[in-house]
Amino acid sequence: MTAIVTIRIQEQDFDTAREIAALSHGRTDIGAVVSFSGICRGNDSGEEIAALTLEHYPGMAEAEIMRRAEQAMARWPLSGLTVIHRHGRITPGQNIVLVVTASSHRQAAFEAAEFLMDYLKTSAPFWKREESAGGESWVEARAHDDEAAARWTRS
Amino acid sequence: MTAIVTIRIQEQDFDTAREIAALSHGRTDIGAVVSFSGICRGNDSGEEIAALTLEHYPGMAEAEIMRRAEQAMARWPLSGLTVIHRHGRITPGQNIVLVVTASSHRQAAFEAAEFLMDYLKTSAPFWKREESAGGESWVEARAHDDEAAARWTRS
Amino acid sequence: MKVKYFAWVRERIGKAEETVEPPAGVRTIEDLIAWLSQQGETYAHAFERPKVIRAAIDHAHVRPDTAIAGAREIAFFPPMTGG
Amino acid sequence: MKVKYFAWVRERIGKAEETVEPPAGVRTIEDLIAWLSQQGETYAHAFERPKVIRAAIDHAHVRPDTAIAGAREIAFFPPMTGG
Repeated sequence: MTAIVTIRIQEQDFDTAREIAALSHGRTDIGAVVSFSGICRGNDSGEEIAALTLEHYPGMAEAEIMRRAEQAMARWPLSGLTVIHRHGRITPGQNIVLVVTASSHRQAAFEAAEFLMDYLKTSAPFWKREESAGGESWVEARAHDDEAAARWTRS
Repeated sequence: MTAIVTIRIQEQDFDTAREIAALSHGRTDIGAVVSFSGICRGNDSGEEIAALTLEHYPGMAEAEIMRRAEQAMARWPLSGLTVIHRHGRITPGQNIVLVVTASSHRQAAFEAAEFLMDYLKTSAPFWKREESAGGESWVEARAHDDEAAARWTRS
Repeated sequence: MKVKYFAWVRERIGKAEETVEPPAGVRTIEDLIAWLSQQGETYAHAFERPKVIRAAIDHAHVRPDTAIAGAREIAFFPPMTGG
Repeated sequence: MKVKYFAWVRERIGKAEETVEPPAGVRTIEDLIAWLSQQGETYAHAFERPKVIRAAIDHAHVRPDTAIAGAREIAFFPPMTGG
Protein backbone atom coordinates (compact mmCIF):
# COMPACT_ATOMS: atom_id res chain seq x y z
CA MET A 1 0.00 0.00 0.00
CA THR A 2 1.39 3.39 -0.96
CA ALA A 3 0.76 5.94 1.74
CA ILE A 4 1.01 9.68 1.39
CA VAL A 5 2.34 11.33 4.56
CA THR A 6 2.34 15.11 4.84
CA ILE A 7 3.49 16.96 7.94
CA ARG A 8 3.66 20.73 8.03
CA ILE A 9 4.43 23.19 10.82
CA GLN A 10 3.50 26.62 9.58
CA GLU A 11 2.42 30.08 10.62
CA GLN A 12 -0.17 30.59 7.88
CA ASP A 13 -3.66 29.12 7.84
CA PHE A 14 -4.50 25.91 5.97
CA ASP A 15 -7.33 24.90 3.68
CA THR A 16 -9.07 21.85 5.13
CA ALA A 17 -10.88 21.08 1.86
CA ARG A 18 -7.66 21.14 -0.15
CA GLU A 19 -5.96 18.79 2.31
CA ILE A 20 -8.88 16.32 2.24
CA ALA A 21 -8.89 16.44 -1.57
CA ALA A 22 -5.12 15.93 -1.72
CA LEU A 23 -5.47 12.62 0.13
CA SER A 24 -8.44 11.27 -1.79
CA HIS A 25 -8.60 12.88 -5.22
CA GLY A 26 -8.36 10.49 -8.13
CA ARG A 27 -8.07 7.41 -5.93
CA THR A 28 -10.54 4.55 -5.80
CA ASP A 29 -8.96 2.56 -2.97
CA ILE A 30 -10.06 4.95 -0.23
CA GLY A 31 -13.38 4.33 1.48
CA ALA A 32 -13.09 6.70 4.41
CA VAL A 33 -11.55 10.10 5.06
CA VAL A 34 -11.65 11.57 8.56
CA SER A 35 -10.61 15.14 9.26
CA PHE A 36 -10.15 16.84 12.59
CA SER A 37 -9.86 20.62 12.77
CA GLY A 38 -8.81 22.14 16.06
CA ILE A 39 -10.04 25.72 16.34
CA CYS A 40 -9.12 28.50 18.76
CA ARG A 41 -12.00 29.09 21.18
CA GLY A 42 -12.90 32.51 22.54
CA ASN A 43 -13.49 31.17 26.00
CA ASP A 44 -11.52 28.81 28.23
CA SER A 45 -13.31 27.65 31.39
CA GLY A 46 -15.33 30.84 31.53
CA GLU A 47 -12.51 33.27 30.79
CA GLU A 48 -12.60 35.32 27.57
CA ILE A 49 -9.56 34.69 25.39
CA ALA A 50 -8.32 37.45 23.05
CA ALA A 51 -5.75 35.25 21.33
CA LEU A 52 -3.38 32.32 21.69
CA THR A 53 0.28 32.38 20.80
CA LEU A 54 1.78 29.01 19.97
CA GLU A 55 5.48 28.51 20.57
CA HIS A 56 7.11 25.38 19.14
CA TYR A 57 10.45 23.61 18.95
CA PRO A 58 11.45 23.71 15.28
CA GLY A 59 12.97 20.46 14.11
CA MET A 60 11.71 18.42 17.03
CA ALA A 61 8.06 19.26 16.24
CA GLU A 62 8.38 17.74 12.76
CA ALA A 63 10.41 14.78 14.04
CA GLU A 64 7.99 13.98 16.87
CA ILE A 65 4.91 14.18 14.64
CA MET A 66 6.67 11.99 12.05
CA ARG A 67 7.35 9.37 14.73
CA ARG A 68 3.65 9.35 15.68
CA ALA A 69 2.67 9.23 12.02
CA GLU A 70 4.88 6.18 11.53
CA GLN A 71 3.28 4.52 14.56
CA ALA A 72 -0.15 5.22 13.11
CA MET A 73 0.86 3.82 9.71
CA ALA A 74 2.17 0.66 11.38
CA ARG A 75 -0.96 0.22 13.45
CA TRP A 76 -3.73 0.98 10.96
CA PRO A 77 -4.06 0.31 7.21
CA LEU A 78 -3.87 3.94 6.10
CA SER A 79 -3.52 5.14 2.55
CA GLY A 80 -2.72 8.68 3.60
CA LEU A 81 -2.21 10.92 6.58
CA THR A 82 -1.80 14.68 6.88
CA VAL A 83 -0.92 16.71 9.97
CA ILE A 84 -0.66 20.48 9.88
CA HIS A 85 0.04 22.45 13.06
CA ARG A 86 0.19 26.21 13.11
CA HIS A 87 2.39 28.37 15.33
CA GLY A 88 2.37 32.07 16.11
CA ARG A 89 -0.59 34.22 17.16
CA ILE A 90 -4.04 32.78 16.54
CA THR A 91 -7.33 34.49 17.35
CA PRO A 92 -10.67 32.88 18.31
CA GLY A 93 -12.37 31.13 15.42
CA GLN A 94 -9.10 30.52 13.58
CA ASN A 95 -7.64 27.09 12.84
CA ILE A 96 -4.87 25.68 15.04
CA VAL A 97 -4.38 22.13 13.88
CA LEU A 98 -5.56 19.73 11.18
CA VAL A 99 -5.36 15.96 11.03
CA VAL A 100 -6.65 14.08 7.99
CA THR A 101 -6.54 10.29 7.68
CA ALA A 102 -7.59 8.17 4.71
CA SER A 103 -8.15 4.44 4.68
CA SER A 104 -10.17 1.77 2.97
CA HIS A 105 -12.00 1.31 6.28
CA ARG A 106 -13.76 3.83 8.48
CA GLN A 107 -12.65 2.45 11.83
CA ALA A 108 -8.98 2.74 10.85
CA ALA A 109 -9.44 6.33 9.68
CA PHE A 110 -11.28 7.33 12.88
CA GLU A 111 -8.88 5.60 15.27
CA ALA A 112 -5.74 6.90 13.56
CA ALA A 113 -7.06 10.48 13.62
CA GLU A 114 -7.87 10.21 17.34
CA PHE A 115 -4.50 8.63 18.07
CA LEU A 116 -2.67 11.44 16.25
CA MET A 117 -4.69 14.16 17.98
CA ASP A 118 -4.14 12.63 21.42
CA TYR A 119 -0.38 12.60 20.85
CA LEU A 120 -0.31 16.06 19.31
CA LYS A 121 -1.82 17.29 22.59
CA THR A 122 0.65 15.51 24.84
CA SER A 123 3.91 14.89 22.99
CA ALA A 124 4.33 17.36 20.12
CA PRO A 125 6.53 20.23 21.38
CA PHE A 126 4.06 23.11 21.23
CA TRP A 127 3.09 25.46 24.04
CA LYS A 128 0.07 27.74 24.16
CA ARG A 129 0.12 31.16 25.73
CA GLU A 130 -3.25 32.82 26.32
CA GLU A 131 -4.03 36.52 26.11
CA SER A 132 -7.02 37.56 28.19
CA ALA A 133 -8.23 40.65 30.02
CA GLY A 134 -6.18 39.47 33.01
CA GLY A 135 -2.94 39.47 31.02
CA GLU A 136 -0.95 36.67 29.44
CA SER A 137 -0.33 33.22 30.82
CA TRP A 138 0.89 29.79 29.69
CA VAL A 139 -1.85 27.21 29.30
CA GLU A 140 -1.47 24.37 31.80
CA ALA A 141 -1.29 20.78 30.55
CA ARG A 142 -4.34 18.76 31.51
CA ALA A 143 -4.27 15.32 33.12
CA HIS A 144 -7.26 14.48 30.94
CA ASP A 145 -5.11 14.80 27.82
CA ASP A 146 -2.43 12.46 29.23
CA GLU A 147 -5.13 9.91 29.99
CA ALA A 148 -6.49 10.18 26.44
CA ALA A 149 -3.02 9.48 25.03
CA ALA A 150 -2.39 6.63 27.48
CA ARG A 151 -5.35 4.60 26.19
CA TRP A 152 -3.39 3.77 23.02
CA THR A 153 -0.76 1.87 25.00
CA ARG A 154 -3.16 -0.19 27.09
CA SER A 155 -4.61 -2.53 24.52
CA MET B 1 -26.24 25.72 23.76
CA THR B 2 -27.63 26.35 20.30
CA ALA B 3 -27.01 23.44 17.97
CA ILE B 4 -27.30 23.49 14.22
CA VAL B 5 -28.62 20.19 12.86
CA THR B 6 -28.64 19.59 9.11
CA ILE B 7 -29.81 16.34 7.53
CA ARG B 8 -29.99 15.96 3.78
CA ILE B 9 -30.73 12.97 1.57
CA GLN B 10 -29.81 13.90 -1.97
CA GLU B 11 -28.76 12.56 -5.34
CA GLN B 12 -26.18 15.27 -6.09
CA ASP B 13 -22.69 15.44 -4.64
CA PHE B 14 -21.84 17.56 -1.61
CA ASP B 15 -19.02 19.96 -0.80
CA THR B 16 -17.26 18.79 2.36
CA ALA B 17 -15.46 22.10 2.84
CA ARG B 18 -18.69 24.09 2.63
CA GLU B 19 -20.37 21.84 5.19
CA ILE B 20 -17.45 22.13 7.61
CA ALA B 21 -17.44 25.90 7.18
CA ALA B 22 -21.21 26.08 7.70
CA LEU B 23 -20.84 24.53 11.15
CA SER B 24 -17.88 26.55 12.32
CA HIS B 25 -17.73 29.85 10.43
CA GLY B 26 -17.95 32.95 12.56
CA ARG B 27 -18.23 31.02 15.81
CA THR B 28 -15.76 31.15 18.66
CA ASP B 29 -17.32 28.49 20.90
CA ILE B 30 -16.22 25.55 18.74
CA GLY B 31 -12.88 23.93 19.49
CA ALA B 32 -13.18 20.80 17.36
CA VAL B 33 -14.74 19.86 14.05
CA VAL B 34 -14.62 16.25 12.87
CA SER B 35 -15.66 15.25 9.39
CA PHE B 36 -16.12 11.77 7.97
CA SER B 37 -16.43 11.28 4.22
CA GLY B 38 -17.47 7.87 2.98
CA ILE B 39 -16.25 7.30 -0.56
CA CYS B 40 -17.19 4.64 -3.13
CA ARG B 41 -14.30 2.19 -3.52
CA GLY B 42 -13.40 0.56 -6.82
CA ASN B 43 -12.78 -2.77 -5.19
CA ASP B 44 -14.73 -4.81 -2.65
CA SER B 45 -12.93 -7.85 -1.24
CA GLY B 46 -10.92 -8.25 -4.42
CA GLU B 47 -13.74 -7.72 -6.89
CA GLU B 48 -13.67 -4.70 -9.19
CA ILE B 49 -16.73 -2.48 -8.72
CA ALA B 50 -17.99 -0.41 -11.66
CA ALA B 51 -20.56 1.49 -9.60
CA LEU B 52 -22.92 1.39 -6.65
CA THR B 53 -26.60 2.24 -6.76
CA LEU B 54 -28.07 3.35 -3.47
CA GLU B 55 -31.76 2.79 -2.88
CA HIS B 56 -33.38 4.46 0.11
CA TYR B 57 -36.72 4.78 1.89
CA PRO B 58 -37.73 8.43 1.47
CA GLY B 59 -39.25 9.85 4.62
CA MET B 60 -37.96 7.13 6.89
CA ALA B 61 -34.32 7.84 5.97
CA GLU B 62 -34.64 11.44 7.18
CA ALA B 63 -36.67 10.39 10.26
CA GLU B 64 -34.23 7.67 11.28
CA ILE B 65 -31.16 9.88 10.88
CA MET B 66 -32.92 12.64 12.84
CA ARG B 67 -33.58 10.18 15.70
CA ARG B 68 -29.87 9.26 15.78
CA ALA B 69 -28.90 12.93 15.56
CA GLU B 70 -31.11 13.66 18.58
CA GLN B 71 -29.49 10.79 20.49
CA ALA B 72 -26.06 12.20 19.64
CA MET B 73 -27.08 15.69 20.76
CA ALA B 74 -28.38 14.29 24.05
CA ARG B 75 -25.22 12.27 24.65
CA TRP B 76 -22.45 14.71 23.67
CA PRO B 77 -22.16 18.51 24.02
CA LEU B 78 -22.37 19.31 20.32
CA SER B 79 -22.74 22.74 18.83
CA GLY B 80 -23.57 21.39 15.38
CA LEU B 81 -24.07 18.23 13.40
CA THR B 82 -24.50 17.62 9.67
CA VAL B 83 -25.37 14.36 7.94
CA ILE B 84 -25.64 14.13 4.15
CA HIS B 85 -26.34 10.80 2.48
CA ARG B 86 -26.51 10.42 -1.28
CA HIS B 87 -28.71 8.01 -3.22
CA GLY B 88 -28.70 6.91 -6.86
CA ARG B 89 -25.76 5.71 -8.91
CA ILE B 90 -22.29 6.47 -7.55
CA THR B 91 -19.00 5.53 -9.20
CA PRO B 92 -15.64 4.73 -7.53
CA GLY B 93 -13.94 7.77 -6.05
CA GLN B 94 -17.23 9.64 -5.57
CA ASN B 95 -18.68 10.65 -2.21
CA ILE B 96 -21.44 8.57 -0.61
CA VAL B 97 -21.93 10.03 2.84
CA LEU B 98 -20.74 12.92 4.99
CA VAL B 99 -20.93 13.38 8.75
CA VAL B 100 -19.64 16.57 10.35
CA THR B 101 -19.72 17.20 14.10
CA ALA B 102 -18.69 20.35 15.94
CA SER B 103 -18.10 20.70 19.66
CA SER B 104 -16.09 22.63 22.17
CA HIS B 105 -14.22 19.38 22.90
CA ARG B 106 -12.46 16.99 20.56
CA GLN B 107 -13.54 13.76 22.23
CA ALA B 108 -17.22 14.68 21.87
CA ALA B 109 -16.79 15.55 18.20
CA PHE B 110 -14.94 12.30 17.46
CA GLU B 111 -17.32 10.05 19.38
CA ALA B 112 -20.47 11.62 17.98
CA ALA B 113 -19.17 11.27 14.41
CA GLU B 114 -18.34 7.59 14.97
CA PHE B 115 -21.71 6.98 16.63
CA LEU B 116 -23.56 8.54 13.70
CA MET B 117 -21.54 6.61 11.11
CA ASP B 118 -22.08 3.31 12.93
CA TYR B 119 -25.84 3.85 12.94
CA LEU B 120 -25.94 5.10 9.36
CA LYS B 121 -24.42 1.75 8.40
CA THR B 122 -26.87 -0.36 10.37
CA SER B 123 -30.12 1.52 10.86
CA ALA B 124 -30.57 4.16 8.17
CA PRO B 125 -32.78 2.66 5.43
CA PHE B 126 -30.32 2.58 2.53
CA TRP B 127 -29.36 -0.40 0.42
CA LYS B 128 -26.34 -0.70 -1.85
CA ARG B 129 -26.39 -2.57 -5.14
CA GLU B 130 -23.02 -3.28 -6.75
CA GLU B 131 -22.28 -3.38 -10.46
CA SER B 132 -19.28 -5.52 -11.35
CA ALA B 133 -18.09 -7.61 -14.28
CA GLY B 134 -20.11 -10.50 -12.83
CA GLY B 135 -23.36 -8.55 -12.97
CA GLU B 136 -25.37 -6.73 -10.32
CA SER B 137 -25.94 -7.81 -6.74
CA TRP B 138 -27.15 -6.40 -3.44
CA VAL B 139 -24.40 -5.79 -0.91
CA GLU B 140 -24.79 -8.03 2.15
CA ALA B 141 -24.96 -6.49 5.60
CA ARG B 142 -21.88 -7.27 7.68
CA ALA B 143 -21.93 -8.58 11.24
CA HIS B 144 -18.95 -6.32 11.89
CA ASP B 145 -21.11 -3.24 11.33
CA ASP B 146 -23.76 -4.47 13.77
CA GLU B 147 -21.04 -4.99 16.39
CA ALA B 148 -19.71 -1.49 15.79
CA ALA B 149 -23.17 -0.03 16.39
CA ALA B 150 -23.79 -2.24 19.44
CA ARG B 151 -20.82 -0.78 21.34
CA TRP B 152 -22.79 2.44 21.91
CA THR B 153 -25.39 0.62 23.98
CA ARG B 154 -22.97 -1.28 26.20
CA SER B 155 -21.48 1.51 28.28
CA MET C 1 -52.98 -0.45 5.01
CA LYS C 2 -50.16 0.57 2.72
CA VAL C 3 -47.17 -1.79 2.50
CA LYS C 4 -43.82 -0.84 0.96
CA TYR C 5 -40.94 -3.08 -0.12
CA PHE C 6 -37.29 -2.18 -0.66
CA ALA C 7 -34.14 -3.64 -2.23
CA TRP C 8 -34.33 -7.38 -2.95
CA VAL C 9 -37.64 -7.73 -1.11
CA ARG C 10 -39.09 -5.26 -3.64
CA GLU C 11 -37.41 -7.03 -6.56
CA ARG C 12 -38.64 -10.48 -5.55
CA ILE C 13 -42.23 -9.33 -5.00
CA GLY C 14 -42.09 -7.27 -8.18
CA LYS C 15 -43.67 -4.12 -6.77
CA ALA C 16 -42.58 -1.22 -4.59
CA GLU C 17 -45.84 -0.75 -2.73
CA GLU C 18 -49.42 -1.92 -2.50
CA THR C 19 -52.47 -1.68 -0.29
CA VAL C 20 -53.35 -4.86 1.57
CA GLU C 21 -56.29 -5.90 3.75
CA PRO C 22 -55.16 -8.79 5.94
CA PRO C 23 -57.81 -10.69 7.93
CA ALA C 24 -58.46 -9.84 11.59
CA GLY C 25 -56.21 -12.60 12.94
CA VAL C 26 -53.14 -10.87 11.49
CA ARG C 27 -52.09 -8.79 14.48
CA THR C 28 -48.30 -8.42 14.46
CA ILE C 29 -45.49 -7.84 11.99
CA GLU C 30 -44.65 -11.55 12.03
CA ASP C 31 -48.30 -12.44 11.43
CA LEU C 32 -48.29 -10.08 8.46
CA ILE C 33 -45.11 -11.65 7.05
CA ALA C 34 -46.64 -15.13 7.39
CA TRP C 35 -49.87 -13.98 5.70
CA LEU C 36 -48.02 -12.17 2.87
CA SER C 37 -45.89 -15.31 2.29
CA GLN C 38 -49.09 -17.09 1.29
CA GLN C 39 -50.07 -14.52 -1.34
CA GLY C 40 -48.12 -16.20 -4.13
CA GLU C 41 -44.73 -17.51 -5.16
CA THR C 42 -43.09 -14.11 -5.42
CA TYR C 43 -44.11 -13.33 -1.83
CA ALA C 44 -43.03 -16.76 -0.61
CA HIS C 45 -39.63 -16.15 -2.21
CA ALA C 46 -39.25 -12.65 -0.75
CA PHE C 47 -40.09 -13.83 2.78
CA GLU C 48 -38.47 -17.28 2.64
CA ARG C 49 -36.09 -16.35 5.46
CA PRO C 50 -38.33 -14.27 7.77
CA LYS C 51 -35.50 -13.72 10.26
CA VAL C 52 -33.48 -11.57 7.89
CA ILE C 53 -36.45 -9.35 7.02
CA ARG C 54 -36.53 -5.97 8.78
CA ALA C 55 -39.73 -4.00 9.25
CA ALA C 56 -40.79 -0.43 9.91
CA ILE C 57 -44.14 1.03 10.92
CA ASP C 58 -44.70 4.66 9.99
CA HIS C 59 -40.99 5.28 9.38
CA ALA C 60 -39.68 3.69 12.59
CA HIS C 61 -37.97 0.31 13.00
CA VAL C 62 -40.11 -2.28 14.80
CA ARG C 63 -39.63 -5.84 16.08
CA PRO C 64 -41.48 -8.85 14.65
CA ASP C 65 -43.86 -8.99 17.63
CA THR C 66 -45.01 -5.38 17.25
CA ALA C 67 -48.77 -4.94 16.76
CA ILE C 68 -49.77 -3.49 13.42
CA ALA C 69 -53.08 -2.00 14.57
CA GLY C 70 -53.33 1.67 13.58
CA ALA C 71 -50.34 1.54 11.21
CA ARG C 72 -50.60 3.80 8.17
CA GLU C 73 -47.54 2.48 6.37
CA ILE C 74 -45.61 -0.72 6.93
CA ALA C 75 -42.32 -1.44 5.16
CA PHE C 76 -40.31 -4.62 4.69
CA PHE C 77 -36.67 -4.69 3.63
CA PRO C 78 -33.34 -6.52 4.01
CA PRO C 79 -30.71 -5.48 6.58
CA MET C 80 -29.50 -1.99 5.75
CA THR C 81 -26.21 -1.36 3.96
CA GLY C 82 -25.94 2.42 3.78
CA GLY C 83 -23.21 4.70 5.07
CA MET D 1 26.73 21.04 24.38
CA LYS D 2 23.89 23.21 23.18
CA VAL D 3 20.92 23.61 25.52
CA LYS D 4 17.54 25.04 24.47
CA TYR D 5 14.68 26.29 26.60
CA PHE D 6 11.02 26.73 25.68
CA ALA D 7 7.86 28.40 27.01
CA TRP D 8 8.06 29.45 30.67
CA VAL D 9 11.39 27.66 31.17
CA ARG D 10 12.79 29.98 28.47
CA GLU D 11 11.11 33.03 30.01
CA ARG D 12 12.36 32.32 33.51
CA ILE D 13 15.95 31.69 32.41
CA GLY D 14 15.78 34.68 30.09
CA LYS D 15 17.36 33.02 27.08
CA ALA D 16 16.28 30.61 24.39
CA GLU D 17 19.56 28.73 24.05
CA GLU D 18 23.13 28.62 25.22
CA THR D 19 26.21 26.41 25.16
CA VAL D 20 27.11 24.85 28.49
CA GLU D 21 30.04 22.77 29.71
CA PRO D 22 28.95 20.83 32.77
CA PRO D 23 31.59 19.01 34.83
CA ALA D 24 32.26 15.31 34.27
CA GLY D 25 30.03 14.19 37.15
CA VAL D 26 26.94 15.45 35.31
CA ARG D 27 25.91 12.31 33.49
CA THR D 28 22.13 12.27 33.13
CA ILE D 29 19.29 14.65 32.35
CA GLU D 30 18.44 14.93 36.06
CA ASP D 31 22.10 15.62 36.88
CA LEU D 32 22.07 18.39 34.29
CA ILE D 33 18.89 19.89 35.73
CA ALA D 34 20.44 19.85 39.22
CA TRP D 35 23.63 21.46 37.93
CA LEU D 36 21.78 24.12 35.88
CA SER D 37 19.66 24.95 38.97
CA GLN D 38 22.85 26.11 40.67
CA GLN D 39 23.81 28.51 37.87
CA GLY D 40 21.86 31.43 39.31
CA GLU D 41 18.48 32.57 40.55
CA THR D 42 16.81 32.52 37.13
CA TYR D 43 17.83 28.87 36.66
CA ALA D 44 16.78 27.96 40.19
CA HIS D 45 13.36 29.49 39.46
CA ALA D 46 12.99 27.72 36.09
CA PHE D 47 13.86 24.33 37.56
CA GLU D 48 12.24 24.74 41.00
CA ARG D 49 9.87 21.83 40.31
CA PRO D 50 12.13 19.37 38.43
CA LYS D 51 9.30 16.82 38.11
CA VAL D 52 7.28 19.02 35.76
CA ILE D 53 10.25 19.69 33.47
CA ARG D 54 10.32 17.64 30.25
CA ALA D 55 13.51 17.03 28.30
CA ALA D 56 14.57 16.06 24.80
CA ILE D 57 17.92 14.96 23.43
CA ASP D 58 18.49 15.58 19.73
CA HIS D 59 14.75 16.11 19.06
CA ALA D 60 13.46 13.04 20.92
CA HIS D 61 11.76 12.90 24.33
CA VAL D 62 13.92 11.36 27.07
CA ARG D 63 13.45 10.37 30.71
CA PRO D 64 15.30 12.07 33.58
CA ASP D 65 17.70 9.11 33.98
CA THR D 66 18.84 9.20 30.33
CA ALA D 67 22.59 9.68 29.85
CA ILE D 68 23.59 12.91 28.12
CA ALA D 69 26.89 11.66 26.72
CA GLY D 70 27.12 12.34 22.99
CA ALA D 71 24.13 14.68 22.91
CA ARG D 72 24.36 17.52 20.40
CA GLU D 73 21.29 19.41 21.58
CA ILE D 74 19.39 19.09 24.84
CA ALA D 75 16.08 20.90 25.40
CA PHE D 76 14.08 21.63 28.55
CA PHE D 77 10.44 22.67 28.54
CA PRO D 78 7.11 22.43 30.41
CA PRO D 79 4.50 19.76 29.59
CA MET D 80 3.27 20.30 26.06
CA THR D 81 -0.03 22.00 25.29
CA GLY D 82 -0.34 21.84 21.52
CA GLY D 83 -3.07 20.34 19.39
